[in-house]
Amino acid sequence: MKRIDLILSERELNRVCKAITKAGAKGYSVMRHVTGMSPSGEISEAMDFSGLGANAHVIVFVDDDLLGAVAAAVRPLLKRYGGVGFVSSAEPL
Amino acid sequence: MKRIDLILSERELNRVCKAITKAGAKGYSVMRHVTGMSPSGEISEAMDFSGLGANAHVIVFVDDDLLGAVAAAVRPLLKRYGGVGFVSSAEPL
Amino acid sequence: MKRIDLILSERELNRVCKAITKAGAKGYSVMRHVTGMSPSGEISEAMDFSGLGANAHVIVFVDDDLLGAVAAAVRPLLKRYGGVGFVSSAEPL
Amino acid sequence: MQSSLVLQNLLSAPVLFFFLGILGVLVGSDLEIPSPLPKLFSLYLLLAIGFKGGMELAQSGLGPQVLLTIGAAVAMSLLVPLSSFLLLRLRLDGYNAAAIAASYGSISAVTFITAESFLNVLEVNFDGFMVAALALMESPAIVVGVVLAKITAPAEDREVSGEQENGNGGLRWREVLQEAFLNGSVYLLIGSLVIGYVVAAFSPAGLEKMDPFTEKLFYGALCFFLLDMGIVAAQRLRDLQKAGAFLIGFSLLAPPVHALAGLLVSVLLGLSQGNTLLFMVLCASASYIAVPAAMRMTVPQANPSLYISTALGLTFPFNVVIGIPLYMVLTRQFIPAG
Amino acid sequence: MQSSLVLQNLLSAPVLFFFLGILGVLVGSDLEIPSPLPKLFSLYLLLAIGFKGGMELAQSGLGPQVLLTIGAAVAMSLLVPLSSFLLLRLRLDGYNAAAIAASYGSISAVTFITAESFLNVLEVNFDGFMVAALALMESPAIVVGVVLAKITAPAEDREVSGEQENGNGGLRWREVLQEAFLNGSVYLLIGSLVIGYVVAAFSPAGLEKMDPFTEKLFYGALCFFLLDMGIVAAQRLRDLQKAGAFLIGFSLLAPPVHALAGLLVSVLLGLSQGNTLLFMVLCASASYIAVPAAMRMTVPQANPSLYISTALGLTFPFNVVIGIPLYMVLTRQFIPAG
Amino acid sequence: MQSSLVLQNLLSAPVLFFFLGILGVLVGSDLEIPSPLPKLFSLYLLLAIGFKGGMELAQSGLGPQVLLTIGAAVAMSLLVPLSSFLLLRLRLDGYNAAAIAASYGSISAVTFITAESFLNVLEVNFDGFMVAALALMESPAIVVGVVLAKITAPAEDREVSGEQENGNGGLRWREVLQEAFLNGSVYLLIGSLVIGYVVAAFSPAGLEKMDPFTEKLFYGALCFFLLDMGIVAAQRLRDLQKAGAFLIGFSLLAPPVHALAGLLVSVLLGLSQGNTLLFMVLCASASYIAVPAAMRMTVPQANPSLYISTALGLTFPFNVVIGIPLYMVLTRQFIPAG
Ligand SMILES: Nc1ncnc2c1ncn2[C@@H]1O[C@H](COP(=O)(O)O)[C@@H](O)[C@H]1O
Ligand SMILES: Nc1ncnc2c1ncn2[C@@H]1O[C@H](COP(=O)(O)O)[C@@H](O)[C@H]1O
Ligand SMILES: Nc1ncnc2c1ncn2[C@@H]1O[C@H](COP(=O)(O)O)[C@@H](O)[C@H]1O
Ligand code: NA
Ligand code: NA
Ligand code: NA
Repeated sequence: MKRIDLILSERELNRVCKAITKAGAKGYSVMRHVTGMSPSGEISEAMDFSGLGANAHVIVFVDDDLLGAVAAAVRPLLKRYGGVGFVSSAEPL
Repeated sequence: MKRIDLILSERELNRVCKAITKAGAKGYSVMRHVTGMSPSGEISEAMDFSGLGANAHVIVFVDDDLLGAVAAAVRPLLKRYGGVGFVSSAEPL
Repeated sequence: MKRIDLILSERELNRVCKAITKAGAKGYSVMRHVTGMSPSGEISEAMDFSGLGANAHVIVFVDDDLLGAVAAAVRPLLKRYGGVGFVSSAEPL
Repeated sequence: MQSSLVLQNLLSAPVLFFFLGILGVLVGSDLEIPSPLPKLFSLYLLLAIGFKGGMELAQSGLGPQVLLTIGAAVAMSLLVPLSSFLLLRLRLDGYNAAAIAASYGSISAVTFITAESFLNVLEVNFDGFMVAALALMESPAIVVGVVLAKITAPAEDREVSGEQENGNGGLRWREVLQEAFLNGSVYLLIGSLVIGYVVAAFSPAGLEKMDPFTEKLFYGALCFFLLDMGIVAAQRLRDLQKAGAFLIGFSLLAPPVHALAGLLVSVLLGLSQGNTLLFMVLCASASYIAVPAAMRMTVPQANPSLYISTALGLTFPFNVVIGIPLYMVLTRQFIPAG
Repeated sequence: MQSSLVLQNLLSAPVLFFFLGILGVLVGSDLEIPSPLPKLFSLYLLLAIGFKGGMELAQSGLGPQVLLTIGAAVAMSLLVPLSSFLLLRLRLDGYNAAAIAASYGSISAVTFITAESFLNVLEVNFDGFMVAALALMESPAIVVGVVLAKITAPAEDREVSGEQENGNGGLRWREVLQEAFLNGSVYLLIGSLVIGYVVAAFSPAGLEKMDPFTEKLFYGALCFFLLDMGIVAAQRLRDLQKAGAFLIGFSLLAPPVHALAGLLVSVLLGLSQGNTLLFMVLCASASYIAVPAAMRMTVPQANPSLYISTALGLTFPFNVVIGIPLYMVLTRQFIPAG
Repeated sequence: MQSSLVLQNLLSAPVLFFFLGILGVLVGSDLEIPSPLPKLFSLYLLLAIGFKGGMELAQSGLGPQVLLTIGAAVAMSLLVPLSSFLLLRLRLDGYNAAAIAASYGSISAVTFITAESFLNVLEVNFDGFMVAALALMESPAIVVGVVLAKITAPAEDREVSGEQENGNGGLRWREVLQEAFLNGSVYLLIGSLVIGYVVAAFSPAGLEKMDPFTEKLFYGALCFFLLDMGIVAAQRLRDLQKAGAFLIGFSLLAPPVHALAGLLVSVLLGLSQGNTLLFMVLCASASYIAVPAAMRMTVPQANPSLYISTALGLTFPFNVVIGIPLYMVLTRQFIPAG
């Protein structure tokens, strides 16, 4: 199995979650209020009251053969709005 | 070493943490307010006021030989109450 | 690529983030309000109002050749203030 | 007169904010009250209502009518889940029937509070001991629900669930009682009730100092919380397709039927108009806080989206919007004005 | 007299707490108001200001001056971004110019609230319908901003952004309007305004019960929120080095210029002193909540740190600290006292 | 008379809610006030107490008795940690002794607030400048603690800690002073004090508008916060087994001993009954907010569970429940009524 870690702005969370589901993943988990740093700057919770918010961390565990579909669905969103994605190996407990 | 990721309802968190400790793990970390989706439906923070709450994400780093014990302790709880668990490889920094 | 997971007290978060940046990592993500257990005791959110706070979980994805630098920068801080760090393999999505 | 009461309720600030929340979800606004802010308001409302109830209980004392009313309330919280269970069992398995029955046997504090505000605006009096009835009706239905689930469980299930974690069935009971009587909201409500009683009895100087917090702020905070409840209830409405016509019918007919039973009891007890309305609301409302949390732990085989979506998505809005003025119309019909 | 007004503003509790927040960041205090607590205060302020505005609107009615004023306000929220865009385009690309122009065409509710508090302390009257103007000025600038960004987009970009997600340009518009008119703060403000109106018109007994929450608590809650705004604004100041001298100049000169335009309109409309000050503040202030959120979704090519840091780091403090009393001085010069 | 004061305190709303929190943990209720809600209440209490103190300070002025009292308070916050350190060093290493000593030299704002509420209920007057004493006693003990830790550190440790992060010892001092004087709670308290002073002196119209927020709401908010403090303190009690009999004894005997020292100073200064009680409480209480946060940064070798569990799990409940009325009994013995 694969574990996909996506980190992106909370604002785009809905889109990304929909894309993941549409690509066929059976589940995912979301942590909000994630802050962070990247070449494009620092993201803090300071603007949370504005709804501009911080980042979210999405974890998706998928079978190997689904990785391609999820990647294809998510990549253009990350490219358009920013955010990063990484894949590692994992096994069910 | 192994990294175990558990995602389950906040309500069962205490039981799971106790089981992990009893199985001999020396530490774990918990993130609450995790939302997510699975074949059994979507979990949002909307019910937070009821204490029914959202999910929690538990991370346990254990030596390879402890994996079996932790898995044996946690699996029945995930089966009874729901939740998922995955294992990957990791090394101390 | 490598994925580095650091779990440490929120109080030292700034230092650790600075160290990570100085070591050359291009980005990282932070989840706060993490609770946990380790041989040195249990960390709950109960003291949050004091600013002593709970733990934070820092995730850094770096190229293999940067791992050494980040590890060297972070290790003394973990040693001085407490906290744990683990490394696993990952690939960009 | 009837329609004017319904209208008056519909045009009150709390109900309007409730609609604002529902509408927000329907039109796709991204308005949300992020966690844990809703918890702040629910803790506040429980603390305030408990404190005020205890305070008034100290003033009215524990006379025979008070004890009779409270006893009748507890009896209703045992009878309602039993009769509901028999009905629900026609279409649902034992676990789900038991869990839903438990919800309807227990109460919704926010519905009760909204009814109190409604009475306040109408300037109809009611007594502090009704809060004691509220507090004591939360838990018994949970115990009934667990017992029903146990009794109807298939034999092999009973074995397993007895074994699995405790090695014996005894420990399991501790957990049920713990969930029933010590869950956060029951505990805070009863605790605040006792504190209100004690403060009123022994250091009345403190009452006045609490007043701005527990009394003055109350109506506005209720509005704020109902805004959130509207958002949450509307989100729950989506789950209802899973529930099916039978459950939808149940969640809309059970409230007025249980309210009528409550009216009957109130007439027998000779309650005042205000207390009768509150008694009816207690019978008619269903729990979406304490009971779901307890059922999830003790009857995990039941599907939470069934008991939450009916109690929160239909029964709660029904009571708040139509039920309360409707029950008031009936109350005025059968109970002479104080 | 002029300097005394400025001083009086500087020494008022809200502005002092704003400074306390700024100073905390400058001296390196770790004081912070953790998320989502600031959201609680911002939701509260919107609910309270909307409710009070609606209530007063019900009392004053919707006469010709009310409608004219509201119409003029909406017109300003279309003109200000257009003129700002032309100016900003001299140095910035189309995306950033459009996003910044949208911020300055829209409004800052907190600046407006601070101006209201200032008037209250001076005991100068103003009307509830100004809140309606506030509510209706939030959104139009967003639409203007998106249109400007589309028009000036390089041809190839237009293709791509049209294609990418929706397959056509039509759906995109739904998103823009959704962001403009249904984002949480606009929705809550307008909703509370309507509720305040309805309650005042149909169940006035509820007004008094809301008063402790929406009126009495207001000033203190504003102080608390401005403390946080000070912290956030100071943190934003750091981003300003990226903005450059041109943008810094713009963010400090735009407010008084737009305020003067507002003064001109107020004179023509024959507004009272209090309403004139509020009108000037609406024109002078820039949005750092609704607009940035909408721009991030609809014009992702613009750099958020540019439009947020100018509106929040410079324009907001300028208006709160110097602008409001300055505009009052001008108001007194040109508008006869009521 | 003695026992009646103790009873009166035990039966007051704030102390009863504190017990409710403790009891909740003991009986295993899952009642919790999720983070960051407790922070909202602690920020609110600091802001309100600071503002009110500053306001009253402006009214009373900065006469010789005010300055003498504040000077004596600061002196106590230097002496208490020194004497405590000498005692604690008998059984503990230098780091832990220094950190615990710093806690007891500093103060607990909530204990102080509870004492103020107690005086209010008794209708005994006290002065606003005592809040200034409170504010100025928070920090010095931190500096003393760090100096003591440095002095008693083994030679090799001193080297390392000097080197490790800064390359020299100078920067380290900046950090200590930063933590001592600019940590969030000290900063907010002093800032609000200054603001209260300035507003009272220059724009008194603002005082009345702040009153519902800072004054009326205060008692209820304190009750809510003490509910949470009860939960937290009870959870800390579990850590006490690690502390051992010596530390447990210290945490229960230090408060009355330090209070007696405070009484002596009060008699010498000729303070009123109300001020004396507050002075005693300042000396007797121990910090579980500012100091632990600072020690964690500057003396990381000390074990936080030792200084937090004693200050919060034992000393705080002791003072709130028994200490305050006990000190009042002593005050009445030695200080003539105003
Ligand atoms: N190398 C990295 N490791 C961990 N998180 C990252 C990394 N790069 C970016 N992020 C996270 O992804 C967010 C969005 O990244 P970006 O779109 O590149 O600004 C950042 O705010 C970080 O929270
Ligand atoms: N494939 C998955 N990847 C990531 N998280 C998952 C996955 N499946 C389930 N989860 C999480 O685990 C929670 C409980 O799962 P379940 O018990 O299957 O409903 C869900 O609400 C998700 O947050
Ligand atoms: N084996 C582990 N697996 C996951 N998290 C851990 C582990 N050990 C420690 N932690 C986390 O790291 C924090 C600090 O660890 P320590 O400095 O050892 O007290 C703990 O409070 C836990 O949240
Ligand atoms: Na019921
Ligand atoms: Na504007
Ligand atoms: Na002290």
